[in-house]
Amino acid sequence: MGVLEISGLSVRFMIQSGIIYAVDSVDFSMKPGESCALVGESGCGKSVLGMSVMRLLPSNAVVTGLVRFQNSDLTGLDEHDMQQIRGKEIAMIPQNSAMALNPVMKIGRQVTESLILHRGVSRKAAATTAIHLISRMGISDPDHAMGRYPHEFSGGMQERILIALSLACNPTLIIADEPTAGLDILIRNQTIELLKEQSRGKTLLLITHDLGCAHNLCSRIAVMYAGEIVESGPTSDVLSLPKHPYTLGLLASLPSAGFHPIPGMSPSPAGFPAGCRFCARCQSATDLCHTQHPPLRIMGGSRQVRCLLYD
Amino acid sequence: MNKGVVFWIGCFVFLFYGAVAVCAPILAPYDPYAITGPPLKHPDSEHPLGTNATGQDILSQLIYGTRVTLLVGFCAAAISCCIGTLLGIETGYYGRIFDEVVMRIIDIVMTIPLFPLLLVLTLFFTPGIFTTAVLMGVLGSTRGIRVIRSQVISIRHATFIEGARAIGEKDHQIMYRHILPNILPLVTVKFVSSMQHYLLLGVGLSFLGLGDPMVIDWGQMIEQAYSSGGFALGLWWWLLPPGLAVVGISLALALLGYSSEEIINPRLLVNRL
Amino acid sequence: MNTLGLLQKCRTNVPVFLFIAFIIALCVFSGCINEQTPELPATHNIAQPSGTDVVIPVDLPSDLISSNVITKKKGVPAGSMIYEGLVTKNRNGTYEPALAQSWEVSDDAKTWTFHLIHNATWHDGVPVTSADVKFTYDYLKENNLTMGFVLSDVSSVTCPDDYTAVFQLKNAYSVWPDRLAQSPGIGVYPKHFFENITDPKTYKDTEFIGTGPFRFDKSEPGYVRVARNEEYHGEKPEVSGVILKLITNKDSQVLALKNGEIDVIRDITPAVAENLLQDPDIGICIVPGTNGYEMGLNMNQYPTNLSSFRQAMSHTVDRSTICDILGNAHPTETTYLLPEVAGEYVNPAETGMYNYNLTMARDELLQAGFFQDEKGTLCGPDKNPVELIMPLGGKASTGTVDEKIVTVLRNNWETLGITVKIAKYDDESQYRKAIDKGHVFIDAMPSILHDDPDDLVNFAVTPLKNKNYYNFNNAEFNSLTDSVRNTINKEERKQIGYRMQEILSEDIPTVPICNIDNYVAYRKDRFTGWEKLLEYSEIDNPTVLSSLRPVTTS
Amino acid sequence: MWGLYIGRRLIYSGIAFFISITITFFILHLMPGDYITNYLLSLGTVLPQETIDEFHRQFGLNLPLTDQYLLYMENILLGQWGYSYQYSVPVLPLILDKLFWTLIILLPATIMGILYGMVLGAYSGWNARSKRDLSLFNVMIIVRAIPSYWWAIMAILIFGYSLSLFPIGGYTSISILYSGIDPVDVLYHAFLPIAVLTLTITAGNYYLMRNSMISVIGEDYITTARTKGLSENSILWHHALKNAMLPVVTVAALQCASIVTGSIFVETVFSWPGLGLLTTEAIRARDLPLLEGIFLLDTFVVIVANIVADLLYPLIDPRVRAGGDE
Repeated sequence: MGVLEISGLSVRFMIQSGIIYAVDSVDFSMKPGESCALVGESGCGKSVLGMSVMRLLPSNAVVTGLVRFQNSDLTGLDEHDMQQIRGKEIAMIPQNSAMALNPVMKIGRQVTESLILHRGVSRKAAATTAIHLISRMGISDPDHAMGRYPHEFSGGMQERILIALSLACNPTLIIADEPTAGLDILIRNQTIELLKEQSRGKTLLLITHDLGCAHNLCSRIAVMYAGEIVESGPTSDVLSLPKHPYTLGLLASLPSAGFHPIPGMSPSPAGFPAGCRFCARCQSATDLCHTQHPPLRIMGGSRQVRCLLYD
Repeated sequence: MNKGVVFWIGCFVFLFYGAVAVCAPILAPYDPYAITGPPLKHPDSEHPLGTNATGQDILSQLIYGTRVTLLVGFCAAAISCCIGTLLGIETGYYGRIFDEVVMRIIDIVMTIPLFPLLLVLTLFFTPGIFTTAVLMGVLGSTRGIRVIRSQVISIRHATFIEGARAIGEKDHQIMYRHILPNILPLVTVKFVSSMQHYLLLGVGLSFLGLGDPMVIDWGQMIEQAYSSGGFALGLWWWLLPPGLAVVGISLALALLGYSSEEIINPRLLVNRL
Repeated sequence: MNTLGLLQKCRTNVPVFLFIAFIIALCVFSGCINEQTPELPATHNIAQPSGTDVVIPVDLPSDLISSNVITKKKGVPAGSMIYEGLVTKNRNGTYEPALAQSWEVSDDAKTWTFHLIHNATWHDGVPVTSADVKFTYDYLKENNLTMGFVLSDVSSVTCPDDYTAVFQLKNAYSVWPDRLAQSPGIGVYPKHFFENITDPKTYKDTEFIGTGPFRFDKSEPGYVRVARNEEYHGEKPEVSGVILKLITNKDSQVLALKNGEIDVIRDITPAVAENLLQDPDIGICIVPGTNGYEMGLNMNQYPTNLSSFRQAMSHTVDRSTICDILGNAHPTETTYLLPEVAGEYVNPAETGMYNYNLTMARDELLQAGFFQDEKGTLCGPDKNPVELIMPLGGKASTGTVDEKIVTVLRNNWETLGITVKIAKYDDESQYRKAIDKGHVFIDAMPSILHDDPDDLVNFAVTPLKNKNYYNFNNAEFNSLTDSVRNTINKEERKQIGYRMQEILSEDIPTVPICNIDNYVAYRKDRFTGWEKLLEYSEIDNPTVLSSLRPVTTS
Repeated sequence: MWGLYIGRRLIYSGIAFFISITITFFILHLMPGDYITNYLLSLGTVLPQETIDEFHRQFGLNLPLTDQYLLYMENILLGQWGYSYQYSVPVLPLILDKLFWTLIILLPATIMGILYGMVLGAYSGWNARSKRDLSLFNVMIIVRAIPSYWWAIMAILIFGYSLSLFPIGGYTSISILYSGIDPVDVLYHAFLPIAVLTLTITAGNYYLMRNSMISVIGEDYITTARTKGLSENSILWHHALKNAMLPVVTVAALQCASIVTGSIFVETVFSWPGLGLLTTEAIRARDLPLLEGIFLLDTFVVIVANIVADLLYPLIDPRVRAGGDE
């Protein structure tokens, strides 16, 4: 029985110029303790997927499909019940940016906030927990750090604090949205290590465009392209012998592999072509690819691919 | 959404006033200066808005008043925007000493109470349309300079600017070919909103009796009606028309300003979470 | 643009439209209300003055009271309820005793002897003696207080006894009491009070000890009260006191009168007066000819320096239209004295010679070498279009009467092809400079100042002032002004006056336009006896106020 | 660091202060027309030149301008603001008296205006584009588009006269002469002016606050707060509000600065003889010492307000505190 089961999830944005198909009938599930990566280039809808699990999409987003978390359907919950789950059951490590932490609020307060809210503990108790938490994140002089403001910390430190406050209530599911974005290589590796040890035993959904990061953290990987999952399976298998041309392309575009970027652009989410959404950029595309939209087919070794080449 | 419609309403009303101002001679039933009836005549078929204490037709005065009132607002806004943009770009682009000097001067000017100063200076150079417009424009330009400057600073190091510099374009080419187009939307919005501001200020000045005696404007009409106890005695047609006219144009400009600000600053159109 | 958005828009705009509608409705509604309900609105929330105090509005904070009256106009008989002078003068041109009961003049009109009344006391009980009169003169002179200029003709004051003061003048002055009584006149100040005040300019007076029918009571923010002087030597006022209330704009003053917050208001337009009359409790008193308006011509500037041009201009003043517009004006037909007040001094030969006749004016212009070009613009002998500069401002601009006059003149002159330029000056001295550079100006004369040939000095060039506003300088006229000063015999003065008027009518430095009645509205449900206004046009005149009788309400 | 920052601010302000009063001094003294000429002319008489000269001598107006300036500066440093020509009383007490009356209407109006402006602005910014927001916003646009003098005139005519709910002007009712000053009565007279001023000030702040709140909503830390499961209200109160207030604070400070002459129109219409009316009167009468006094005070207030803003800002925004005054 999975912790998180997403079935037929679609997210559409209503904007003046029309409709944006951000996520298109995605099926996806995670077992307890499993760590899974959602990779794909920016704009492929992976972050939206994460946000739709948190139910934090803008008002003009229309969500259809099911998101079941521990057998309760999140899409059905009202805002108040959802607030009970956010931060407590499902935590999110937001994309790191200068503004991810409230610039005019002391770190301590920001970390303890959710503790006080969800655990109903006193400020004092919360503070001690928070200090412990922060020190676990490897921040020197934690109790001093509690009284300081975000701008007094480096990017890496801020990221650690973000991780800390998401782990505060020791949630079942952690959604990490681009935790390593905008960090230099050294800090990046440290952060990944930190995440690895902190998320041990928890269910981790990692949203990233960084295959390396995914490789280090996750046992399973799902590649998204243009709003749908095009390939998924155990990380090692997928990365060692990718099946979908897009995955191939991604790997080829890595610096280590000689940096051969995929030609062309991903189609506009305002209206996808009838056939395979990747065929425009696909070397091995046949005429059929342009007309027929490939289904996600199960392969051996718990792998799934959405490509007509494997018919 | 709401924005577009509001914008067009604003535009329409503003253009309407503009048209009235331009076609005043055609529209006005009488010469606004000529005495065309008995003083303080009730509105009737020949004087749709009655006459004032001198026996001049109020409708005609209202129509001609549109010219001056709009003109003052427009000139003042134009002047202050030109100064603002020019100095704003120069200071923002060059920075350093020049910037420092200008900014300090502005700081000092801003410590002088502007409205009394405006009154004093208007009397200093005897009251007149253009005196008023220029004074308001110059004194009011300080804020504009700051806004534009900060905008310029924010894009000064943008890649396309650096690029232009890299291919060796002259400073002034960069300023007016590359930077100006980028801040133009901001300037236009500033222009609209400051036009509203100056228009009201101008009317206010002539309401305080600092109007140009050679012309008719709404402020003086209000002042006349008000200072001679007109309204108290139910001579409403004397005071209301100019007042409502002022409110109308100011409202139109306000709508125009806000909606166009939303257009250039999409941040104001957030989607609620 | 989806239907959702449309719906939203419609809903959101409803309150806005309602709001606008509401505002406009209120405006119009209030307008109509005012229009239809002349009866005064409920005044339950307005505190009525207790006792029988008269409440008078003042326009400016500085008019309320000035802390050192002795340096100010407020301290002179014309403007003060607290202080008195030796004599006062009413609009019939007759002098009335104040602190002096009688006076005589030497034949050379240089020595003036005043006999003071015996029972006058200062507000603090000290009796008034001639020493106070002498002191006042010396004090003003020593400290060169602003008001001292009134006594600039005096060489010395002597006190033969306690109740006689003798003014010795530098040169003859046949209407010297006039100088003491008005425009602005000069008060008498208590010696025992001021002699130990060394710095009157900055001294802050709080007692205001005078001799007048009212004594200073108290001054509160926005109000000043003077109480009846129980020991007054003359006729004691019947009102218990007078309250000055500061209301800075006319509209509010009118409203205040209707609400019964104030008892009287002056300088209202006939239209306003007419409307106020609908209120049964409000009466109107029309004080005839308080202000005379003239069209002054600058004789130093082309074209107004040409007597032919001035001649022509004198026929371009459409008095009847002007008077129709003003509503409270009468055409002035004489050269320059004002008939009602100047009485027999007016030269009958000179009346009615400035009749309005544009064709006549045009002909005279053509004779003088002016012509109209194809566009109808009037060009001078020098072939250049005629343009007249007309400064506005100064005294005349009170109540914007001059603006109305100018509007009419402008229309007339433009039919002659003359272009008119108008510039407005809020500042008296600026205005005076401007009229020296301009061509035409409208000036207003309080007619009470112009009831004697002596006042024609305004047109003369004297040692005292080397120029007048008209730049009119006529040797004979100047000498006549001297002789009118020296002459005491009324008949002779009259003849000199006639001659002076002839000269004026030939040279035309100015064209009389009209003189204006002052409409005063008062609440007749509170006081009667406002008729005295006809003699002393001002509502704050002590004589007027002390003659008021409270209406006894059951 | 912190002390240095304050020190620099103070010194700099001092310099700015003296430069600006110098400018005003010269403008005022070069203004055409002078008091005594006007006054004597207003007496309707021909004035002998020596009277004028004497006056000029008394007030040192015969000296060359530079000497007058030096004298003026000296006097200011000695705290002597001179005597008003019109009122011939010391300028400072006169101004302070009028200031008191102006503050009676302007202080409550400014405070309430800023308060309401912020609250409403925050509210409708937080609910941006909702129906309530939009209608509030449009109403505020209208309120702001109507000039204060028009509001004032309408208020007098409707509530003062037609409905006679409120007095039509002045500080107090006449009872002050008999029963002394009565705060309730003053408040009753001040109500309409305060209302009108509040209305206009509110609209201005509302607009600012709304914009800044809207831009705050877009920030990442709001999302972060949401991921913690905070309720909308606690996000608004603990995270959004403080950030949104930052830009408004400076403006608010400057509004307090305009306090001195901010109410000229309202005072004129409501015949509320405060500093605004005093100013216009002094300008017309060319009462130089009084004018200088008013400008001096006003400039001083503006500068103080600026300093206060500069000192206040770091307290609410830690980033500035660290960065000094850059």
